[in-house]
Amino acid sequence: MLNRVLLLCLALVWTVSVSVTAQDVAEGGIDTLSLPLPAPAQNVVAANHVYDDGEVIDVNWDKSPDDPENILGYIVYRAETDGAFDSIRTLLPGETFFSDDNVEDEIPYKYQIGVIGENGVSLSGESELAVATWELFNFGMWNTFLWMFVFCGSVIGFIISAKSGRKLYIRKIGGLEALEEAVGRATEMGRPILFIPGILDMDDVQTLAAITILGKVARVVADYDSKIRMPVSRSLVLTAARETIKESYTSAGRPDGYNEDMVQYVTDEQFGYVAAVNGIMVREKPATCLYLGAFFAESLILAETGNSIGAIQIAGTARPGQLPFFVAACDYTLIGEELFAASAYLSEDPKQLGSLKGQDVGKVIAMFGLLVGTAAMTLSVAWQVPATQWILDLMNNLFTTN
Amino acid sequence: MKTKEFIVTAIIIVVLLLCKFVLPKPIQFSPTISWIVTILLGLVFAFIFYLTIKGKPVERRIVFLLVGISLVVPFFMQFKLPLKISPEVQQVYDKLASLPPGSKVLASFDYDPPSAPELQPMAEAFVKYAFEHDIKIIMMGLWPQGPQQANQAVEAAFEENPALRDQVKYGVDYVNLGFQSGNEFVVLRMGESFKSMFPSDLNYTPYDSIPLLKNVSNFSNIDWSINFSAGKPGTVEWIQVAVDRYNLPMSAGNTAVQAPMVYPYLNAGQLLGLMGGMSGAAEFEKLTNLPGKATTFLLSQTFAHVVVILFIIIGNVAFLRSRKETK
Amino acid sequence: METFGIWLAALLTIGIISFLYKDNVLYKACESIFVGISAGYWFITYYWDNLYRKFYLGVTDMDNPHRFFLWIAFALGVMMLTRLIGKIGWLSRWPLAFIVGATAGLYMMTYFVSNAFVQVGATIKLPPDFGSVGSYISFGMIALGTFSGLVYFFFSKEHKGVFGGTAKLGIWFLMVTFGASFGYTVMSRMSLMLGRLDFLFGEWLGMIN
Amino acid sequence: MKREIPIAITFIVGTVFALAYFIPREPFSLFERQFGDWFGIIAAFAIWLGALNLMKISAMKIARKKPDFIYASLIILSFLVMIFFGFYEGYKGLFAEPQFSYRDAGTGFNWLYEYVYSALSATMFALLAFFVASASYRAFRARNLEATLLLIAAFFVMLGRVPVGDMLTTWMPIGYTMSDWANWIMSVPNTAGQRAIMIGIALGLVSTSLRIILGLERSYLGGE
Repeated sequence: MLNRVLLLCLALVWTVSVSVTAQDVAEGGIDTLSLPLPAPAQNVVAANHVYDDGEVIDVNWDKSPDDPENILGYIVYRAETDGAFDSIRTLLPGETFFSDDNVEDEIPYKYQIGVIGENGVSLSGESELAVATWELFNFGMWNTFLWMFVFCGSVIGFIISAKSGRKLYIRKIGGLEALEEAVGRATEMGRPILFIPGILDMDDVQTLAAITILGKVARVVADYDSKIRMPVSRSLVLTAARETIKESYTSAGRPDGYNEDMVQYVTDEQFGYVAAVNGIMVREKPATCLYLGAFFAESLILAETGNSIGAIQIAGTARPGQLPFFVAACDYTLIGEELFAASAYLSEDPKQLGSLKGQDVGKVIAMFGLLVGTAAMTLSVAWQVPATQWILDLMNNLFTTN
Repeated sequence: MKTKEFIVTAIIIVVLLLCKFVLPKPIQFSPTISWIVTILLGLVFAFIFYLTIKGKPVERRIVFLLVGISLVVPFFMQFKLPLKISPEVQQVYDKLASLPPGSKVLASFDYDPPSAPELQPMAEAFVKYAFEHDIKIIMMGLWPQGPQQANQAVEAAFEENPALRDQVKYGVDYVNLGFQSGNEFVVLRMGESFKSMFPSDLNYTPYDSIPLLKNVSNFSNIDWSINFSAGKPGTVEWIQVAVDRYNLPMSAGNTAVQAPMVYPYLNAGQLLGLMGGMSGAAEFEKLTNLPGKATTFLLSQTFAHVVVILFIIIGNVAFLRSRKETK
Repeated sequence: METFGIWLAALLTIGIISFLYKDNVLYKACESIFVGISAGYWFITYYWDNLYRKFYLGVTDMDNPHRFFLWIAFALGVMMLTRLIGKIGWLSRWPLAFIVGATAGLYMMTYFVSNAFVQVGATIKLPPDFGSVGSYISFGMIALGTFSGLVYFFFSKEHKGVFGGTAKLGIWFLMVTFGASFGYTVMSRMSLMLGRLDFLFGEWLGMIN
Repeated sequence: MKREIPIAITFIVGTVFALAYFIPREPFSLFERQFGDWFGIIAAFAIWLGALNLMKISAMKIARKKPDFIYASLIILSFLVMIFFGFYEGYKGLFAEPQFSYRDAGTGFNWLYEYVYSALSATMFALLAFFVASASYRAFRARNLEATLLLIAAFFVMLGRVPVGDMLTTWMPIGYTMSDWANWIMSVPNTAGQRAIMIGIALGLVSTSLRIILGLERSYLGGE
């Protein structure tokens, strides 16, 4: 039943559009006698847009020779296999490309381009039929997938091998070695530890890294029975940080030592937050300040104020722009990747350390790519060694997105 | 102590009120006076240098005061400065100048008033140039205040060149889509369809009834894009999503803080040209031949840089000397 | 109202700048107003942009085939509020777990592609203006700097011998990078102050031409 | 159960979102596009927690008559004023003809934004200019070779970005003046250093994300 109604509708549309098109052509035809039409567009090509959900057909054509002086624009016409052409879009002069995202998948369409002149429309030839097909997997990204697979595989592989008892060597990381000592000092002096997790929300991985480090720091704090102060600028961070500290106190066997007010929300606004943190620093004089997470302009204010109250400061961020100020004003700075390594390193859990080894595999891949790529490039450019060209092409294929 | 503070406050208020109501305006120094002021500033630095080397470093407040003075004084001076164009800015300009009339440009204003001193001059020069060369602009913002900054830039262009007011039509030559929250996810969805992210423009006109947007469904219909960015979300997010996934040709204007982080993308060709900070803005103003605020402030900027460098040098000379003595 | 606004803004501007002299009453007042106003600003922005525009308009839009999903987000948001009720506060871990998982999954890919994968590829690609000896040296130096920088971050080996030397070279490159960042930061900060001074001396006092 | 379900949620959501990158087909492509909305909605609920926390702390200060209770009441007052205008004008604009937004020029909310919020935040931001200068005078010392390199690079960049740098080096051959050096530093060593940092960060980020998805990092979920 439905099919019949549809057919009927189609037939109706077809009749109407045929008559309309016929009129257009007829009018154009009459006008041609007196005034010339613009030259038509050429080489209309329609093709499936690859690696999508079967939603788009791309149409390309060559400009009309009269573009842009003597034309008013283009019209894109579309038809199904045996159907009539419908105008689906009007474009401005200068366009040579149209993405038709209003297609049903698995239905073939053909396209035609009309050039609008003062006196009517001149039509191009028809394109070949094109079908929008969907693909389940974006094979254009095979190399990304490959490297991701190798990298994640090696991270997981090292974690498993660490679990089975293999000893893994990780070099000392200065700032992290100092962390326990810094907490200890605060305990001795009877002053709190200030923990600033950056100013971004939980949807930034630096904040996630900061929160996982917080877990380890809070554990040491709970063991030493010292105090931690943590003003935050995001409500979600507030929630996560409270859970984290609570868990650390519980696992240290002192759930009664935990207090909700250790973490406090200030405001989402960057400098409102910094102003308040400055106040806390000056009033409560923490012995140790930890700035770990995503920092922006506030890094300088925080580090300077921390300096003026004589606190031990350890900073870590993956924002290169803020690193100079931390490097200049803090005792230790975790640069970029070291921030992400910190929580694994601090946990001394072999499984976690395994993931650091995995990171190193990633670096080896990158370094290998750099080394082979530059060597091949040098040979092929400087001495025109022909054999290196294919290595170069291979490297380019391996490290280029489409 | 209290009386001293009271006196300081009173003096500041009186001076400010005098400036507001009594002083003839605007103030401009003649070249001779400009030189004298500059030389006086130099002498103050020489004195600080002497004090620091003698082991009596000056107070923080003196440093603050000096910075303040060297930023303000050049406002009233009239030195002409030659300016060299850096290749990154040239690239932005070349890209813009190569666009044929009628091209559609997507401009994202991802900043707020605090960063406007650096980015607004770029935006104004860009908008003016585009209007004068019949380049169509589609404006939007990933920051809530971005679209207002865009409107200000348009207003500035009209004020500068009143003829444009009649020539340039909203909806035909430019459109302001407004702000949409969601950071890079906004960009991601624009990759599929602009309309799904911006059902209407800033004035609540439906997307489909705006003539300029008739043929714009997603990035594939955009000829070039420019992004004025002061942080996150900004240029990096645009590159990660719009450039890397949807191949949008893009240039950017950044605050100077952000600029160094963007250079690797520039070198990788993910970004076509970059204007960094106020000096980048001044260079762009020079290229487009539309001098504005950035050109005016270049002198203050120069003074400020020299002052910071002098402070570093003074601090380090004293430091090296004291180290030598302890050895 | 505009004149009043400009005077108020000027007063607040001076109030904040007065902190440079000393912490004082005016500064503390400005700071508190700032905290309150900004918290309110974000509260309202979240409300209208997210709860109203994204959620309410989303679920009432009958053309939106995915409006069902928004209810999931709404439910997760409500779970967030269970923190206010002590007993079932642990339910707030669900939305947290959702956000953390989604963030991890999403950024894992975008960062891997844009920041690692493409950057390696770009380093071994010829720059467009390639040809002169100078450009070759630049090309080589970028590759060398990136390589040695990566060696610095390597965790599995002590920084000793040739390896240590390369790591040292890497930290030199990093330091030059930080220097460049520092220089640009100075430029940026000065520009921002210029903006404020322009407001005070230009817009408010009218002294600048 | 209190921990298992969240861990399972993290694992499933994380895996699906990561895989969605390679799968253009719905519903995978949809998840990624919708996450922004979801996150926004959840965050809009969460900010209630933050706002209530701020109010609670300020109110406690007032109740205990701490010396700075005036400032605490200023916080509450300005918060409420902003909220009032935001809601009142937001709803008024919704039902007005033509519609307007609480953020439009001419509203009280925008007035507060422009003359109070912007003025304060821009000035706070601008204070950094002074802190930078004082830090240069006191903190940036050529203690060792690394610090010296940092300072030299900063010197070239700062001078090269303003005309005075070129004016001081006019005696150098063309193409070797200060601004050229600055350009070179930016586009060669800076690019190399940034790239090393970026690659490192990306790898660290992926491995951290992987640990989170696999449930190895879960302290943020709290205990039983």
